[in-house]
Formats: sequence, C-alpha cells, structure tokens
Amino acid sequence: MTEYTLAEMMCVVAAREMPAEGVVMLGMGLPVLAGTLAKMMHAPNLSICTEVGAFDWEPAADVPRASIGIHDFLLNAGAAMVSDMVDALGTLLMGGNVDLGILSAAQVDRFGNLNTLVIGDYLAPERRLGGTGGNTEIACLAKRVLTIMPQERRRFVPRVDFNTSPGYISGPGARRSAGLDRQGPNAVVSTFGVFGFETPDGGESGSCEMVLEAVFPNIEPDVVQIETGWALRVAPTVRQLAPPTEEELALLRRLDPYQFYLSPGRY
Amino acid sequence: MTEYTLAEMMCVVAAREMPAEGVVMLGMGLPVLAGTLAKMMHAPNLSICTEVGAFDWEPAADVPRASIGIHDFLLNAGAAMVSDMVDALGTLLMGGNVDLGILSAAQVDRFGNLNTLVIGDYLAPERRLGGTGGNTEIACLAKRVLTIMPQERRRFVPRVDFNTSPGYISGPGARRSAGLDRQGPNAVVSTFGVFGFETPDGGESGSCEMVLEAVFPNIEPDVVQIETGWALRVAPTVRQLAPPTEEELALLRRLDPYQFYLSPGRY
Amino acid sequence: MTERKLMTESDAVSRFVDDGDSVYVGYTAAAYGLCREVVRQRKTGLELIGGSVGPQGTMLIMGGCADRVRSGYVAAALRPGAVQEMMNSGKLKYEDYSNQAIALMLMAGALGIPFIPTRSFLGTDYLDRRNVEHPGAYLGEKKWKVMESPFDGQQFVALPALRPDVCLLHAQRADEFGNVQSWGHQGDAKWAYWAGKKVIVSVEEIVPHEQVLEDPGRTIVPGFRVAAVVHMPRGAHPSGAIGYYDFDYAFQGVSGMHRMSLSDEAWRTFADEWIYGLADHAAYMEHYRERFGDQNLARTDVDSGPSPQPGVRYGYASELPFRMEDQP
Amino acid sequence: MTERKLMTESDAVSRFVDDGDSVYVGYTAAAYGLCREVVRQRKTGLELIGGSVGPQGTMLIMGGCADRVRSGYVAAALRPGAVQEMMNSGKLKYEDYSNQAIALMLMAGALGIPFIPTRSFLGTDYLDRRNVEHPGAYLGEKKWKVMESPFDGQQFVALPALRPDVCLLHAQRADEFGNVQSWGHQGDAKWAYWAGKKVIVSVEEIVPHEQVLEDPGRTIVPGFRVAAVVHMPRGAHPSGAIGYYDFDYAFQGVSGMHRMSLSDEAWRTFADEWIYGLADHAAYMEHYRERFGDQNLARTDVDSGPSPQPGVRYGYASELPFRMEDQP
Repeated sequence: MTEYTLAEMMCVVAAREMPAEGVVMLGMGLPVLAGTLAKMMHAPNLSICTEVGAFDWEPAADVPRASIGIHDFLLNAGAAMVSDMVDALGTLLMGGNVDLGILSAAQVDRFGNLNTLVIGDYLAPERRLGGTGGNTEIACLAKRVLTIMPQERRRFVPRVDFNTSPGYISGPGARRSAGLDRQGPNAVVSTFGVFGFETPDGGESGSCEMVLEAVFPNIEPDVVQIETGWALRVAPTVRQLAPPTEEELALLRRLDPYQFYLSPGRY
Repeated sequence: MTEYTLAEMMCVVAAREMPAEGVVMLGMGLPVLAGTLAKMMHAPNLSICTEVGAFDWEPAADVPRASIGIHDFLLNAGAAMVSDMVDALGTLLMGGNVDLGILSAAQVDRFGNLNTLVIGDYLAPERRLGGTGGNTEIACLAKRVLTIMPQERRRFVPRVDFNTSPGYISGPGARRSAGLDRQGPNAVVSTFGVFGFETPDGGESGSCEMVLEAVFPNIEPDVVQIETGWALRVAPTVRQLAPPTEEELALLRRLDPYQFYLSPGRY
Repeated sequence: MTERKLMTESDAVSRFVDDGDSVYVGYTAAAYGLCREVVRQRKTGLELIGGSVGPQGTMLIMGGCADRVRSGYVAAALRPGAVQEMMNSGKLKYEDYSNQAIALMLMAGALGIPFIPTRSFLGTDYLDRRNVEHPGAYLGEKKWKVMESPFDGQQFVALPALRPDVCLLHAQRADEFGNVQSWGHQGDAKWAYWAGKKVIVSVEEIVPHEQVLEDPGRTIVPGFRVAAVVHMPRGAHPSGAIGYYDFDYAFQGVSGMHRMSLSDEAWRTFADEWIYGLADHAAYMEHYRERFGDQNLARTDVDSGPSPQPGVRYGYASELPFRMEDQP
Repeated sequence: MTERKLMTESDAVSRFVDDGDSVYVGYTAAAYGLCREVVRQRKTGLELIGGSVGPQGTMLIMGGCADRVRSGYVAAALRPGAVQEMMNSGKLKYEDYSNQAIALMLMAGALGIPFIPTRSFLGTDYLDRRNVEHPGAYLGEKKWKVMESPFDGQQFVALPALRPDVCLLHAQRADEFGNVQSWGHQGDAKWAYWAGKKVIVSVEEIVPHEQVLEDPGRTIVPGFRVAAVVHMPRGAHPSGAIGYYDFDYAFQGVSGMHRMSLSDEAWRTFADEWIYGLADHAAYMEHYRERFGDQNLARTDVDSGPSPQPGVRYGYASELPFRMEDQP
C-alpha cells in the first residue's frame, strides 16, 4: 500500500474525527486541510465557515485546492453567504452557532489549553510567535474544539507558557468560574494518535485531563508518553486506528497541490 | 399670485432653512417632504439619509413623489448606498456623521425639547401617541436639529409632557451633564415663522430658550405669542419671510401627489 | 447543509410559534402573510418585538394573540380606539424603546453579548425611575441601565441583548435549504435574522441553490440559521417587497384594515373576511382578486427602479504561482 | 454629494496620513500600493491597526514608519529576525488582541459607543495584570476591562472603541465621489470604512456614478465618509482583489519580500528595488513587467468563480393606489 507520513495520517484521522454535520469554524493551518478533506469524504453536510467571512462553503468536486490560509478567494465560490469578521467571529461564533472549532497551536497542555503567542515568559520571551488571530475566541466560544498538532514533548507541555485559548483551564469548574460555557467533548489529534478529555459534562466535573484514546498503526502508548510532557492518562482500551485509505491519501494530496500544508519534513 | 396654505409655507420655509450641503437625516412626516424640496431646489449637495437605511438619496428630476414615510421603496432608486437601521441610526448617526436632523413632534417646549409619546402624564395618559421611532436618537445625536411643526398653543408648551427628544433640556449645561454633546444652531419652523435658540455655543451658555427670528407674511409677532404657551422671546429685528415662489409651490405640490402630507385642513 | 426547510405557512407557524413566545414581526418587508397565519391559528400570550410595530402587529393585538409589545412605535396607538384603551387599561403591556434601541438590542442578541451601549435616551424622561415603573411595564430594572464607560467616564445607556423566540420575516428569495437573499434598505430586519431563536421567512421566490451560490454576498442569513422558509408570493401584502410590488394603500382603506384597531367590531368585520374566513395566503390572494380584480393588484406592480448590470465576479485563480519557473 | 475625491496616491497619502497617526492597514484586500506610498513618503511614528497585520504592515515597520502595533496577529513576528528583535527590545511597542477583538473595536468606533463587550479572552492569560503591563505595552488599563453585566451578572471583557486616524483600504470599484463598492468576504474591513477618521481607498476600477446607483446594496461606504479614492489597478499586489487577480506568492519569493523582516539588509535589498526606487504604483507594475514579464503577472489572473446572473431589481411603483376607483 502507499507510503504516507505521520502528518498525512494526522490530517486523515482529524478528518475522520469530524461529525457528519453541524457548523464548523476552521482555524489557520492544518484545520483548513483536514476540514476540507472531511467535507469531501464522509461529511458533505458539514457547514464550513471561516472567520474572514465565508459561510457554509461547499467545495466543488473538482476544487483545485484546499484554501490557502483562511482568506483564499476560492472560499467565495461555493459559499452560501459571504460577509465579514464581525458576522463570523461575533454573530456566528459568539452568537452560539458554532458546533465545532478546529484549531492548531504551538503548545497544548494537559487541560487542552492552547498557546499561539509566545514561547517562554510573555514578559521576557524566549521566542515570540505570530499571534492568536481568531484562535482565542474560537477556543472560548465554540461548543466543541478539535485540536490538530504534531506530537512533540516541547509542544505537549504540562502547562502552556501562555494560555491564549482556554480548554479546561485548570480543571473542573474553571470554565464556569471564568465566565465561559461548558465545552466538549473536545479532542486532540496528533501525529501519534487521538486524545479525549476526562470530563462527562464539558468541564464541570472529572479530572478534565487529556486521555490517550487511539493510536496510529505501529505507535505504542509508551512512545506517546515519551513525547508528552506529563504523566499521560491512557484509556482502558486504546483504539488502533486504520491507516489512510488510498482514497483519503489521494484526495488529501490533491487538496495540497503546492505542499503548502504538508511540505516534506515539515512535521 | 397663487394661493397657498400656512402648512405649505411651513414646508417651503423649512426647505429654505436647510444648508446647501451636509448629511441630513429625515424624520417621519413633513421632514421628508421639506427635505426633498430642499434637495431639489437650492441644496443639490445635501446628502439625504433615512433611518431605514438609505444613504445619500438623490431624487431624479422627474421623481414621482416624495417618499411616503421613510420606508418608501423609491428611496432605493438614487441612493448611493442602502443598508440597515444599525448602520443608519448607529454607525451614521451615533458615529457622528449626521450634520442635521429634521424632526417633527406633537409638542415642543421653550428649550426645544420634543414629545412624540404621550399627552398628559405617562403614568395616566390623557392620550397615547404612536411613539418616538427614531426621533429620540436623532435629537440626542445629530449635530444640529431643525424641527417642523404647526404653531398651536397646545403644541408649543412651556415644558413638554414627556421629553422624548432632548433639545437643551432645562437650559445651559444640561446637555453636557446628561452626557450629550453640544448641538446647534437649532431651529424650529412653524406655520407662523422661524425660531432659533438663545445660545452661542450649542447649549453651554445663554438662556437656551426659543427666540422668534422670522415671521410669515401677514403674521404679527403678537399673534405668534397667542399660540405659544410661554412668554416668547423675540429677536430685536424679526425677519419678514417672502411667500413661496411659484416654482417652490409647484414642486411642493408635485412631490405630494396623494396629499399624503398636506391634505386640506390637516394643519 | 442539505436539510430542506421549505414548508407551508400552516406547518411553519404550528411547528415553530408557541404560545407565550416573543415574536419579531418585521419592518420594511413585513411578514403579513405569516402574521395572518398566526392570527388564524389563534396563538396567545405573544410579545411583539420591532423597532416600529405596524399593522401586522395590530392584527396580532386585535386578534388576541399578543399581550405585550416592546417597540419604539406602535402604529395602532396613533389613533384613539381599542389598542389605546388596552394600553391604558393594562390589558396590553408595553415597554417603550426606539428604533435605534430595538435594532441595537437585536444586534447584541445576535452577537451573543449581554448588552450594548447607546448614547440615545440620555437627557430624556424615559430614564426617570417613575417612568420605568409605569403601569404598562413588565421589564422593570431589566429594561436598561445608565452607566459610565470604564475608559473615559462617558455616560451611556446599557441596552439588554434581545433574542426573540421567533422572528417572522419576509424576503425576496431563498433556496429550499433556507439560504435567504434580500436587497434594499433593511430597517431592523438584518439583525433579526441572526437574533431569533427560531427564524421563519416567507419569500417571493424559491430559487435553485446554484443561484444563491452565484451571489453569496446577497445572502442575509444562511440556511442553518433558518427554521422554516415558506414560498408566499405577495406574502407582504398589503405592504410591499422591493423589486416585486409596492404598498397597497387602497386595500387598507376599502378592506376596513385601516380601521381594525378602532373597536372589536371593526376588527371582526375585517378579520372574518380577510383572515379567519380564508384557509391560507393563496386563498387570501384569490379573495382579493374576486373582490377587487387583477387590475387593482396590478396597480401595485413595480414599474421603476434600477437593476444591477453585469460586472461583479467572485473570482479566483485556479492555479496559484508559488514559484517563478519562467522568468524572461 | 458632488465633491470629487479622486486623486493620486501621492496626494492622498501626503494630504491625509500624518506622522503619529494610527493606521488601519487592511486585510483581505490589503492596500499594498498605499502602504508602499506611505513607506516612500517616509512617514514616522505610526501605529498599525488590524485584526491580523500582514506583510503590508511589515513594510511599514521595516521602513521605519510604524513603532506600535495593535493587532491579533503580526505576520512579521512569525519568524526570528528584525521584527522579533524590535518587539523584544521595545523598539516596536505592541498590544496583543485578537481578530474578533479588533473587528469589534472597529465596530464600536464606527457606532460611536465607548466600548463593546466580548466573551472572548475570558479564562486566558491575556487578562492577568502582569501581562497587561508587559514591556511592549502602551495602553495599560485602557487596553480592556473585565466587568459583569448589570442584567444577568455575565462576565465579559469591555473592549474600548477604536477609531483609527487613517484607514487604508483596497476595494474593487468606486465612483469619483468616493462611493466604494466591494464584494466577497471582507475580514475586518467592513467596519474600518466607518471607524476611520480619514478613509483612503484604492480601487481596481473607477466607474460612473450611475453604475453605483444601479446596485446601492453593493456599496460598502458612501462618498461623504471617504477622504480620498485612488485609481490603482492591481493595487493590492502581491495580495489579490476578489474577481480581478489572485495572490502572487511567487513574487514574494523571488523579490525577496518574504525575507524583508529578517534583517535591515534584507529589507533594504527589497525596498530599494520595489519601493524607494520607484516613483509610484504605475512604475512598480512597470518594473514587475520588466523583471518577470507579463506572463508571470497573467498567472494570477482570475479564471474561476461565480458571477451573479440578472434578476435583482430595486423596484418601486411610480404611482401608488390610494383609492380604489375601479372596483369590478
């Protein structure tokens, strides 16, 4: 069968994890590629929206690419509505219409908080990053969040250097006391597997910690632990994920014709 | 020369009082007729806007009528932009872009406050009226206000039964302490004449009271006093206003083909 | 989304309008046909919401459907009669706002923020405590609150966000999935499409989904926000729909509609003939033609106004240059 | 209004961009040509404003024009180099917000309200006092404030209204009076047109006023809000204009533009050739053609995407029926 990279597997699995329908807001980066793949594979009823102002985008069967960034003009072709950022991040998102936000970040921690802003101390940065864009409000206000990031110990940290995008913050009840609604079930898809969070009620109770639920082919849970910066919780039974199908791989690669998302050795 | 009614004279004079240019928001009723007359007579550069969402409306030379109310579809023909009420009463008006608001009301008082809501006590009304519509925000937020209403003692009262639309409220400094900006020079055009307000600085100083500045032909200042509910201030020299020209009258009547605004004996 | 939202007005109203709901009733293209159906189904305990509530709201008041109104203008209160009496007697509760206030409150509801500041109402008698507690009031301290900006001390009035249970709207066209397209001045309708918990839209035309995709900038709300779309030609009658037909003022006179707020008798006379006695909007239009003939209907047809010429394109490049292979 | 707003980019920038101004620099159709002119005129002390500040802002930073940035994303900070160093050293002050925050702050500025609530940022580290006082900060307590709704106790973040001194925007078309028409997803541009104290718009096409009147719903800002309109075909290059041309990623590579934030040398190399060495946008496009040929420019031409078909009309009836004279 066809060779594939872990980054390709990550996108395919993230796509598979997406629901069959509902309103989805795609963040910058891999979420755009994975979301488009899902929409064109098993989830044609997914309503893809972007913070720039495209609502319910339907890619044509012969769409030449996944959107380059979230401002690609092709998002205007096939969208049921185009508008602006206040309508997208305000009316749509803060108004409570986004079922699922798909995000990526530089760091994620055990409670699913994300960091898009700075490595090290914000007051004396080791390394400054581009910034959060719309990542913060999507994490605050979407009903569910799916995060896509490569599995590396420096990225999977006990506590993000700077919490730009709240998951369960510091554990049970923390979202409520911060003034945020419940959220979940949330998930993280990495280059090794799929993680859920241990809370039955969107952050009100349970440990709210990340739990390894499924692994890629030939990835052992203890390998995942090595690239995780804290003592990782592992589900009683860890699902073994099927490799990408020929169809999934072919479409994924067709959607990234310039290797804008999956250039060799990028992850 | 052609016969004319005092109501027709009122509209013609109100039109003449309008500036040659600037952004004008037209309230319900006679302001629509007078504003359209001004735009088609001496003020082609006036930018006529409505709270329903028409921006910079230019009536065609052969426009069949003045807008019936402020929601007439013909306001979409000749408008440079059409949008909605948030853009018109929020972005345009509260955003500080309206140079002049043209209003009408059931009552006006010595400080130019208007009442569009109720005759008598709000808690035990003698008579309920339709309501303020957009009158309140235009009075609060336009840089200048021109009010058009028939001169009757029951309408020109010492203190409006209910201040729905602030002029100078209770006198000098009152707008500032209420949190409103300065406003003026304001004016009132009635069926007898034109009134200004005694304040050099938009309500910061001076008595801020209404002052008779000009009268219609054959109208004596003491007649105006009879139809005014308080001791009326009169300017040292009261201008005598010229009667409507044939051109003004002809256009005015053409703009009101259904006598929607100026039905016989309405005023 | 491929969920079909197209249904009859009877199904839309019976499924999505519940007794006791707060109901936005539209403005520039008022959903008269949907309001007549609400009267026909004898819903009760409704709260009317709109910057200015016109005759479509009067029908809901006189029909016994609505007992509260939150608005800047109540057309039925303009003349002495039954509605004024109901407001004085307390049978009809009311909270007076303004066109701007209702529009901003709908926007705040759509945005999901708890309130929105305005500088309107400052310096007016509306803010006096005794007036907030007027006999017809039902919001009390929840109506609004005067505050100061934490940044510059500017006084403002905090208006609470408004999310009507149902919004009844009429627009020019939609596809079967509920993607609604509307053009022309919108009044306070634009934000109602997003503020409503249940959005019901009647339209002049049902168009193919592909036509919506040809001009996504004309879409005012996407289908996933819409509960029901009803195909109702002339559904705004006797008001109008921009580009389709204009206001039928003559009808309001001869039908007795303009007198319906004066007394229960006047209401019954009008309503028995034009609402209760007719099964649906199709029957309403048929009755109009029988009573007044096509030529009177035709007098409201649009015969003027601009149409966009071609020139707009939502264009992109199917192949993007990422490298310059061919420099001269 | 009949005041003509059409002028050259040189006049527009010299007349309406002052040293020390806060400047919105655009997003989806970024005003690259206008930004290059600002660099050319060596304006100084500018504050950059935008939900996400892209390479057009990087030019203003590297060109020594801007020393502050208020944004949710600074593209130039993505990679180590001169801009990151400027942010660490304090040479470039910055206030981190988000795309939603900047868009809402511009809307609040446009609306004339002192602030706007958001529920974003709750639960994040942005709100920690120590982070509000970070070394690059210049707003302090004026940045935002956590408050509670007076109606339901809901926590929110009050974002102060933002009214940039100047907004630089690029759109598809306008008439000579500055009535601007734009379509396609707008990012945070829509409210910038209304929030800016001075609005400068470059456009692909100048169209007759009559064409604007044919489709007033396509107008994003009326001329009386616009200080200057500049006719600048391909003025968004190397970004794009929906319906006209797409992004020229290849150019950003071969011209050295994508390296301009790495060092002053890299900046000078790019800027001397593509900004300082060229008199205006026309010269810029001419130089492009000389260096890379028309065929490379043609690769960014749009070849796909929908165009609206006829069917929309802003119609009304020239004669309204007020009486029924002719009942059958």
